[in-house]
Amino acid sequence: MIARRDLPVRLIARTDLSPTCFRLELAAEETISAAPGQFGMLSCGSGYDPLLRRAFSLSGIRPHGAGCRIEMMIKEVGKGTSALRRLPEDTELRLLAPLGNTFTLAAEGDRRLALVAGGIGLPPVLFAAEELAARGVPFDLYIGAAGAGELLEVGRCRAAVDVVDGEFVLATDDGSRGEAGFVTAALARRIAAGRRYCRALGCGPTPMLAALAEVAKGAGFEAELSLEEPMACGVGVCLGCVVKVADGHYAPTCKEGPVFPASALAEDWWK
Amino acid sequence: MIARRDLPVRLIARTDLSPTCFRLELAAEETISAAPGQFGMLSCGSGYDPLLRRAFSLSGIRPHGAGCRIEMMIKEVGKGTSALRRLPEDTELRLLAPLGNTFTLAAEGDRRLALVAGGIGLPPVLFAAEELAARGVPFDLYIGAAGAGELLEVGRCRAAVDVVDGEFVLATDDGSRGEAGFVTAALARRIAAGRRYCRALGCGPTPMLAALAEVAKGAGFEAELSLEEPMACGVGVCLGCVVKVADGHYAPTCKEGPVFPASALAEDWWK
Amino acid sequence: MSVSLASRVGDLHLANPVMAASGTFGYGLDLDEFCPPERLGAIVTKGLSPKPRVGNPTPRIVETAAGMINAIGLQNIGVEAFCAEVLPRLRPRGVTVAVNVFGETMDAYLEVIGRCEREEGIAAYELNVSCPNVTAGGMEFGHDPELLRDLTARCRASTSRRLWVKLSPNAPDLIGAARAAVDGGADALTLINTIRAMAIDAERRAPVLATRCGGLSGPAIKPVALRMVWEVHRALPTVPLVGIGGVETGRDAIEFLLAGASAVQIGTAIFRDPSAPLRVLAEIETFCAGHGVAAVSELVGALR
Amino acid sequence: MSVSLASRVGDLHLANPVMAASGTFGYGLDLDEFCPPERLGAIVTKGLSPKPRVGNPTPRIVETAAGMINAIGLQNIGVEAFCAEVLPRLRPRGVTVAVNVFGETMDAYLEVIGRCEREEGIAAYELNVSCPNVTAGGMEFGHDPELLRDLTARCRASTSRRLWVKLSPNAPDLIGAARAAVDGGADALTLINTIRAMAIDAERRAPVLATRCGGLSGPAIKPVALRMVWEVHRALPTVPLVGIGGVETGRDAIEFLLAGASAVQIGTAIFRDPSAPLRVLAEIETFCAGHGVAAVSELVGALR
Ligand SMILES: Cc1cc2nc3c(=O)[nH]c(=O)nc-3n(C[C@H](O)[C@H](O)[C@H](O)COP(=O)(O)OP(=O)(O)OC[C@H]3O[C@@H](n4cnc5c(N)ncnc54)[C@H](O)[C@@H]3O)c2cc1C
Ligand SMILES: Cc1cc2nc3c(=O)[nH]c(=O)nc-3n(C[C@H](O)[C@H](O)[C@H](O)COP(=O)(O)OP(=O)(O)OC[C@H]3O[C@@H](n4cnc5c(N)ncnc54)[C@H](O)[C@@H]3O)c2cc1C
Ligand SMILES: Cc1cc2nc3c(=O)[nH]c(=O)nc-3n(C[C@H](O)[C@H](O)[C@H](O)COP(=O)(O)O)c2cc1C
Ligand SMILES: Cc1cc2nc3c(=O)[nH]c(=O)nc-3n(C[C@H](O)[C@H](O)[C@H](O)COP(=O)(O)O)c2cc1C
Ligand code: FES
Ligand code: FES
Repeated sequence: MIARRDLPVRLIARTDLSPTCFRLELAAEETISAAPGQFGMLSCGSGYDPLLRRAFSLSGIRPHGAGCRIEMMIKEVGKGTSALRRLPEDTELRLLAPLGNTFTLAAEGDRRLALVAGGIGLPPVLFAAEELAARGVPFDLYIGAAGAGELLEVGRCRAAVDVVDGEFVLATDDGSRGEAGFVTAALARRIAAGRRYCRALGCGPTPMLAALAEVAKGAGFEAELSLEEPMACGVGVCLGCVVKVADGHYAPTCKEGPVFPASALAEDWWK
Repeated sequence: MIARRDLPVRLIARTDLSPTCFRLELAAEETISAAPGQFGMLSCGSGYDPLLRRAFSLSGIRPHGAGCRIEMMIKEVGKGTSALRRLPEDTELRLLAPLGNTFTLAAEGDRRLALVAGGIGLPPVLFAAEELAARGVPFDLYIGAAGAGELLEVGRCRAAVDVVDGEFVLATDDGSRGEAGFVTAALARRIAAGRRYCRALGCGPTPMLAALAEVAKGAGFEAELSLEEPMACGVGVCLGCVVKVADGHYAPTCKEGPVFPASALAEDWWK
Repeated sequence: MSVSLASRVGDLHLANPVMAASGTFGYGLDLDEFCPPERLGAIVTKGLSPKPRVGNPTPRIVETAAGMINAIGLQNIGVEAFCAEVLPRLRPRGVTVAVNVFGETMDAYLEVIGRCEREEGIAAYELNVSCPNVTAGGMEFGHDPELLRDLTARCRASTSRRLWVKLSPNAPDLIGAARAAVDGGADALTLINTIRAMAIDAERRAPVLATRCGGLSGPAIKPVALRMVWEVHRALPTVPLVGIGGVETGRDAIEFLLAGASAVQIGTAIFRDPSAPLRVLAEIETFCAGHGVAAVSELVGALR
Repeated sequence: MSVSLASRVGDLHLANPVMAASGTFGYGLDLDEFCPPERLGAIVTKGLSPKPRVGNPTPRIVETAAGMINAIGLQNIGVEAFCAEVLPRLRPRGVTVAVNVFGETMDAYLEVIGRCEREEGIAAYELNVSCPNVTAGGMEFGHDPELLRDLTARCRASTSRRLWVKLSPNAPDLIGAARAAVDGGADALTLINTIRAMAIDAERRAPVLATRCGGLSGPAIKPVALRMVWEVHRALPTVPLVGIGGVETGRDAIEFLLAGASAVQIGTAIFRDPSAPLRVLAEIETFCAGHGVAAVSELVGALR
């Protein structure tokens, strides 16, 4: 496991990606290395309200001076995320990272990987896509959103897919861009049309992940799902973030996850 | 009483006045009029920590577009004031103002007013000084601080005194600038030397106010003291900010004060 | 979509479910320019005693994380001044007034109620029973079910107006206290009062407050207040409840309604925002409109 | 100025007064890279039961204003796994270990202690009595003084190690519970455990937590915890206390010491900052150095 650190970070850039989502770039003095699927626990300011750090997937890490620049993509949904959207540049924050496990990035034989992201589930998937592109591992990328306006980083997505000549599939619930309907349906259609995958890597709303697991199961390949459970500590000690696994136990998703093969989860994990 | 308002204000400027103190300028859409001694309850950001607004004296109000520019001087001493020191410009805050009563600005006969400020007690005193200067009412101005570095707005103070040919007396506890020792001692020396005042207007740490009351009493004139009690509401309903008055009752300083003639307070008001 | 805000606390019909809490809104007119009392479901006066009370020495308040502790000591103008000077100004405004009553003896409670009985324009009495009974060794009325039933019964006998009992979260047995108040004849229960708490000044090595301990209020206590409202509602589903404790937003208020409260009171929030009760009311209306709730009353006790 | 951090809880000598609280630090080594357990006065394990426990369904946690509510359901690896796999790794590190024990029957408590008695390297047992006693109709052990005295006495008889009883703030009679634990043979009392609380999701019109209610912790409860520590210290001045509840800073810790605690535990703060216990310790040292306090022990119960 890559060593966890509690990094002092400085907010160096914030860029709007959609009406509700923005990209955050954090500069750290020291370098950390992380893999797609891993996340960090970010403080949202001083004071005791909000009290807890917030969990965000890492969407990329680049060298920056002697240290590194850590990138996240965040959707404003409440207290913490709206505070993050308003903090002035150069604000000092703490980031506990890298945390959790990672997606399996290898493909098998001639089968490609299916990368599937719904809404703000994109960050770890995009990180995976750019990593796969760099390694030349073939994949198709499916990204979905409620509407065209909420599709994030389309350019970067396409660029990554193009490197490996994969297919880039866009889907919106309201059909305002790409294929109409859920992104998992778009995946199902291609599978029905005979496309074969070795594995799916997915992140998004729970219903989407449940649907992805169904589709993958039906087509006989594994789906690795990046889960989002409410977290207090992010480091395995509070046992608040658990998910029910196949043997009926509750596993801390911050430590044994956030990525789980669908087959390792209990039937009713998403209920 | 000038009508109280709960004003949406925008932080338009912040200027350091000393290592610990800064000036805050707030822009309001509507105009309010306030007199020296009055204060406002300022929110310190969103979230419930800090929970309560903070009380700050108004040190000046100027027209600003269709509304006004409200000036305060603040010392960073804890949660709320440090939040205020870090908020980005253009942050929207709420200011409940003007609150409380005012100093008596008239002089009597040929006797001058003695304006006395200790440390961050300057804001209402400076407001009074500039107002008196504008009206041509004679006064001397005594300002004290722990050290030279904590003397605030010396230039503005001198300018105001000069208008009425008053004396400007600086005192520092460590003698690093002006007369060495407490500002009230500097006042006492002048009185001992025969100077006469009709009234003292003072604001500063409680021990300084108690000393000022003593000096004034000894010299036979009234001292109007601007008190600082912890406040929750600022508008007279919580009864948290009370001070013991002469008849033994507890008076809400936010409403019946913050300015009290020393003679109206209980002997042990400062204990 | 238009939303009906009409609410009922027992047989008391209210224009809306939002009240200003005792001790945080003066006597009803103190914050008139920010929050006209007639626009609220009701206002609850600062606690009234037979004679004026000077209250506790200072410091009386201290801020804590998302809360504050107060030890005001029930400073108030006394029931006579309220009836003679304040009530006559509230009456023509059509304000629904609940008088918060306390005393250090049962007779003191009865004295306050007795004086109010001579006046028109009082909708209910709210008994603050978080007060030490000097004649019973300082045990708080609200802490001893026997005592509480007794007190309530005697107050009940002295008036035909609505009688609310305000429960203390510090009582050893919350449900027992609730039952005792109802047995004694309470028409409704208000909960919760402040939670006994303490702040210490490490510099002075002394308690911050002159009285050492005080009562904790504000958002910090909301989760405890919600739990207590829910517990009492489950135990006594037919008893009307008025929920209070850390309500700052319309959403907070709706949480209390869902837990079983027929109305809510706004306390400490008023210190942050003098028009908080009106804001909360507007937010309740917006929430209902946005969630297809035609009448707030539908929400009372609707927790799944 | 050099400050002595040495502390004592009864006859247990500690290098310093800061412990990691049960349920917030795993079994002692989970946060090793952030907070090496041997650098703390002591660590308290997650609550251990005779057999492993799966815990409650989800959601288990929810954030509140300056606090959080948890209903983990005491998920743990069981005493056997702790003794076989964890303790052997703690022992050589010289960690002062307090084992937090709970059960749904008295025998369960005794079973956990019995298994631990076969192991070296345990300094104390901390009984979590905020647990429903299934054989006594689900009444929590900590809520009934009789039951608590009994439980403590039976545990006392089963070990010569130090026995701490962790008091519940929800007990009807805090002082009574404290007395009962001491009468039963407790060497020290830990307080407070979480305060029973509830969060409601207005959207779903349902409780947020799967178990509906849970325990409130964090800065929000500090004023209540301080008050309780102070009250118990006043009632039982000779009984060693371990203070806990919302400690986030060295200053918070010092407030608990002044109120009468011999040491403090850090819980929820660890979730915000995995090295919180070490930070608190450093801040205590700085405070003492800056205030001419030669030994932290001087501060215990030094409230004016
Ligand atoms: C492993 C992991 C990776 C994540 N990656 C991203 C990401 O890359 N981008 C992004 O925008 N969001 C991500 N999330 C979700 C993100 O953590 C929440 O949106 C955020 O915590 C909301 O905080 P808030 O204060 O704005 O919302 P509030 O609703 O005010 O938060 C209240 C509480 O609920 C918790 N909470 C609310 N929503 C979620 C959620 N969806 N998942 C977990 N906890 C939640 C918060 O942490 C907080 O404790 C991730 C979550 C997890 C567990
Ligand atoms: C009428 C009035 C006028 C004031 N004018 C000024 C001014 O012009 N400039 C300035 O810098 N300060 C002024 N103060 C003091 C100012 O209100 C406090 O310094 C400020 O509230 C500290 O907040 P904090 O969160 O930074 O400190 P903290 O210590 O974290 O505050 C904790 C709590 O104590 C209260 N508190 C702390 N110190 C004081 C104090 N001295 N007086 C009242 N309450 C306090 C806070 O309001 C808060 O509720 C004034 C106070 C009053 C009552
Ligand atoms: C400053 C202050 C004064 C109070 N005075 C009274 C009172 O006189 N009578 C009473 O029954 N409750 C009194 N309370 C309690 C409140 O009415 C309310 O029950 C409590 O504060 C919790 O609600 P909140 O969190 O919304 O403030 C007072 C509370 C505060 C903060
Ligand atoms: C997630 C979580 C799990 C806990 N588990 C236990 C436990 O197993 N045994 C126990 O005695 N206390 C447990 N507690 C209570 C804490 O030890 C502590 O008493 C309480 O949280 C108050 O302290 P704090 O505010 O510093 O967190 C737990 C608390 C939390 C937040
Ligand atoms: S978030 Fe605490 S165990 Fe996972
Ligand atoms: S601050 Fe509330 S009465 Fe003065």
